[in-house]
Amino acid sequence: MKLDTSGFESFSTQIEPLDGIVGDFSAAPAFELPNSTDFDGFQKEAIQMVKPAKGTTTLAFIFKEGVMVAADSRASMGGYISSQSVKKIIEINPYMLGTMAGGAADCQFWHRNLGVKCRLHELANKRRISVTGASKLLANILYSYRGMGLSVGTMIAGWDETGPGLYYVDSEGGRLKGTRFSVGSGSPYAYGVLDSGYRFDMSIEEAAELARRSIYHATFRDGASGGVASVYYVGPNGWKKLTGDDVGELHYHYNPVTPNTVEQEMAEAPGA
Amino acid sequence: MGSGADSERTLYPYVTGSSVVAIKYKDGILMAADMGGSYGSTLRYKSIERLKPIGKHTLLGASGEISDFQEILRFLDELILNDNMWDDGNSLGPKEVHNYLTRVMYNRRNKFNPLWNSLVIGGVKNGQKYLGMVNMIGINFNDNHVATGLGNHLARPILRDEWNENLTFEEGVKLLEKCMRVLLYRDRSAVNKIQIAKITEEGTTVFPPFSLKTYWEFSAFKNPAASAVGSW
Amino acid sequence: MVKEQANWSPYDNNGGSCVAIAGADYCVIAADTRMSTGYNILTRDYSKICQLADKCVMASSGFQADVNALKKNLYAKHLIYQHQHNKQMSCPAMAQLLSNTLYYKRFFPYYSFNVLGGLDSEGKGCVFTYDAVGSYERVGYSSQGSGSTLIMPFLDNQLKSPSPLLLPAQDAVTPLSEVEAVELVKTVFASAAERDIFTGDKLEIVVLGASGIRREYMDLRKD
Amino acid sequence: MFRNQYDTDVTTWSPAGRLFQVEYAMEAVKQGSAAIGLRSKTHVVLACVNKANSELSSHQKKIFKVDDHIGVAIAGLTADGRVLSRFMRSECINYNYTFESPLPVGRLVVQLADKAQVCTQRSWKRPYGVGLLVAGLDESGAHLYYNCPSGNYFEYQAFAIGSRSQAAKTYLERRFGNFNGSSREDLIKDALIATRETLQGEKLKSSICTVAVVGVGEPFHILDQDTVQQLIDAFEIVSEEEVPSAESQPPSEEDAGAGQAPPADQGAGADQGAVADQGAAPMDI
Repeated sequence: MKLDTSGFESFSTQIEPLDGIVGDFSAAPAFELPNSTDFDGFQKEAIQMVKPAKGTTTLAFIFKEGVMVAADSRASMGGYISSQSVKKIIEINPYMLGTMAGGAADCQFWHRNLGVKCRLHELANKRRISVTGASKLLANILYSYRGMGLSVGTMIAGWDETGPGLYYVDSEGGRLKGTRFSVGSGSPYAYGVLDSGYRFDMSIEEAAELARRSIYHATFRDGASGGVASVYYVGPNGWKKLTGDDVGELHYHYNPVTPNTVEQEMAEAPGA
Repeated sequence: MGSGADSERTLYPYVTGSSVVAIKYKDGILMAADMGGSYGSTLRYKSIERLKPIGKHTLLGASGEISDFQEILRFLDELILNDNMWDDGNSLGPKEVHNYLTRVMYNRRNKFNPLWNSLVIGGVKNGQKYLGMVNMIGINFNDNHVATGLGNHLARPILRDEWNENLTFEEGVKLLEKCMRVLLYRDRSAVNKIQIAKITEEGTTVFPPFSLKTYWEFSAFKNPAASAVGSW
Repeated sequence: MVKEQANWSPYDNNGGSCVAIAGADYCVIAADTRMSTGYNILTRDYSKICQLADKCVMASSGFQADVNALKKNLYAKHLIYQHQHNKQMSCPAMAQLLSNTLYYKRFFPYYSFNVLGGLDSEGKGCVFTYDAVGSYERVGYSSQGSGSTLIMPFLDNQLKSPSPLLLPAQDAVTPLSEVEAVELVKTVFASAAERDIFTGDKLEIVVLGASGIRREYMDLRKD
Repeated sequence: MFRNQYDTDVTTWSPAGRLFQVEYAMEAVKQGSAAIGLRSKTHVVLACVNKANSELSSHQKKIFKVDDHIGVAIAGLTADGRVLSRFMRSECINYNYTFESPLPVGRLVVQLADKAQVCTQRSWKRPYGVGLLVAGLDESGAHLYYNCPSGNYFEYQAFAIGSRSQAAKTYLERRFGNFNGSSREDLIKDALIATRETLQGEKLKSSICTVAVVGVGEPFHILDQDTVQQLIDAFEIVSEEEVPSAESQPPSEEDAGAGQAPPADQGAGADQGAVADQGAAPMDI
């Protein structure tokens, strides 16, 4: 145990508790850590209290023409739907997209951060960063915060000098290259549709429809997914948003209400 | 962070003071507090002054951990000394002191090393009456009347009922006495040795301690369980 | 000696509800003025609304000490911005700054729930809504705080506009006039005060329009 | 190369008890274009002459807002002035953060002076080459201070620094008796006339001067160019009659005006200094 003798000094030029009170506003911001004896416990409690927005279905796959990326737009805090209009597909630059699953703030912040890093790479090297490189940058950052409670499950999809690229990156430090991913609470449902309908040599129209249908089925069965199903396509000329449909309306698109055919008219019973 | 760090922090209070009640009145601020210091449920000290003048324009009342309060007084002493040293016609008023204390309290909570107090800050400067409070985690606000601890439950309903802007000094003292009497009856850690302090444009006066007249013969006091069927 | 309180929490919830509605050329930001802790009302007249820039107003509920620190932080940053750029920060810029400020406390969050309302560079009303660690979104209307679960469904019912994510895009401006928006805000707070114990006492409404800023007050239930 | 053997670094004393490097820094102030400040009971006005470095360039900003209640006008190295005003801004923001009230002007000035003083006592440092007129308002009233590279600071009713400031000082000295009761408008008018004095016959135009005001109920702000031009137009005729001698002031007076500023107390070793016009030095170090 250390005795605090600082109070015994007869004169200090600066009144003790004054330092540290004012923030250094002109300095670059830094992450402040709680001075708690139990960081994990505190983190758990804090997360309990602030209930960051989460709950998602996102997917992306590579096919003949490029990469198709799709997501729903719901954010929930516990049981409460905190938004139905979240932009879960983040436009990192005209050739690269990132998807959001997990903590909304974590994804938003680090994707924005990744956007800055990609732009700097572009300025320094006179060429766009590869999808491989970008996903590695993100994975390295997330890995450096491993164990601190970040919650990110993302796909980095884009077109670079090697053609279409797709990586899955998460806050546990994982990074996978692949041709077909789905992330989020609704992913099992999305995978079901996606895996059964996927062919490499689909046309763009077929692929977009598959993506949209997968998201729709996920929102149909997963309570934490919903809102609008957005579908993006990344090709040699960059990304383009193809569709954005309210899943409520999609339901009737896929399950048209047909007037019941009358099987038998009620008729007067023939006289017995 | 091991247990060594824990022993350098206030994790729970040792010697505590109970409620402080304060109101604005016609000429300034009136504050009341008893002089008890509890060690857990033991009334360990009976002459603890919890109302202190700070500089020329401010009066500070504290409930909670007494040692932390004394540390706060040391900070303020230095702050006021420093302010006086400039001798330039500027001085810290109650608003500045309140804000400073809010920063100190909030900063200590940020360091997970709180000062275990609720502080009441009252004062008058340039004809402006000021009354506010701040607690151990930095919650702060101003109001026409404030009370800490159990006072929040027991005294403030009375104040909300009976307080008005133009109370005279006598009426104000009477109102505070009423609050303190209710607290004395219902707060187990309150003692019947009470201080009242006032601050006006002229300055601060902390009046000598006195006792309230009490009446313990209410039938509810004598037989509290009479009407509560099924209780002890 | 017996521990009087085994431990303490650096957080508290002081309650309160905030609402913001964006219109074509105005923005309405409103919040109640009650501040409570548990079942205790600390004060009945505490403003949760603060003007951060000429055309940017924030309403926040949650833990008052954190909200206060957040406000002061933004205010200081805005002062520096003014010194450096010789102009007021725009509302979308402030929105991004608020998001970053919240996120930099990701591991020791500000327990604050904010809505930011104002006018964008074209003079259109804008509302930004946040979670405690900084994820944010531009919307047409929003509600935060203890009564948000009561208020938000009502606003959805009255104001729901086509999602900005729809393709082809559909016009998504709140169809109300300024007067109607203020009336709607009064109604939702009167309703929230009926069923949320942390909302009440008084309603403070700030209206930002092309002509400037205006404040209105309305009494709410005090029980 | 060297003017004498005692000026190779700031910390070396001359036998006459002077620090030449510090005095050179004060020379830099004199070479900057003029800045003027004057105050009444309730208002302080700052004015300065904008001198463009070349015809192709714009002039540099010489008046800075520090906070709503404080502003500065500088003469000398603008770069140093910018750094110091950033320091002052951050002090104000920090004070406001802890106390939610404005930092008293006098206290800021002392902090600023202390910062300058450090540079006069460290061999590896260079004194700031800038003089600052600090205008501000606090509980104890309106204030005008002059901060010198030496770490000295003085409070004034009215003062001028920078090139040809002597002419302005002469004008101000003649009139400062009335300033305390002056209205805001009169104060601005006197500031403009004093500014014109430093121009040596060049016509006063809003394009070559900046005026800023702080006062009771009026946060520190720089007047826009149109407003200044209107004021100049309004005052010009009157001022011609009022101060007929002002225009004809010979430039040689500048050197002769030694000791006119209140604290200007000529050092005994003035002659040893190689600088040309110590006479205009506002103060001893």
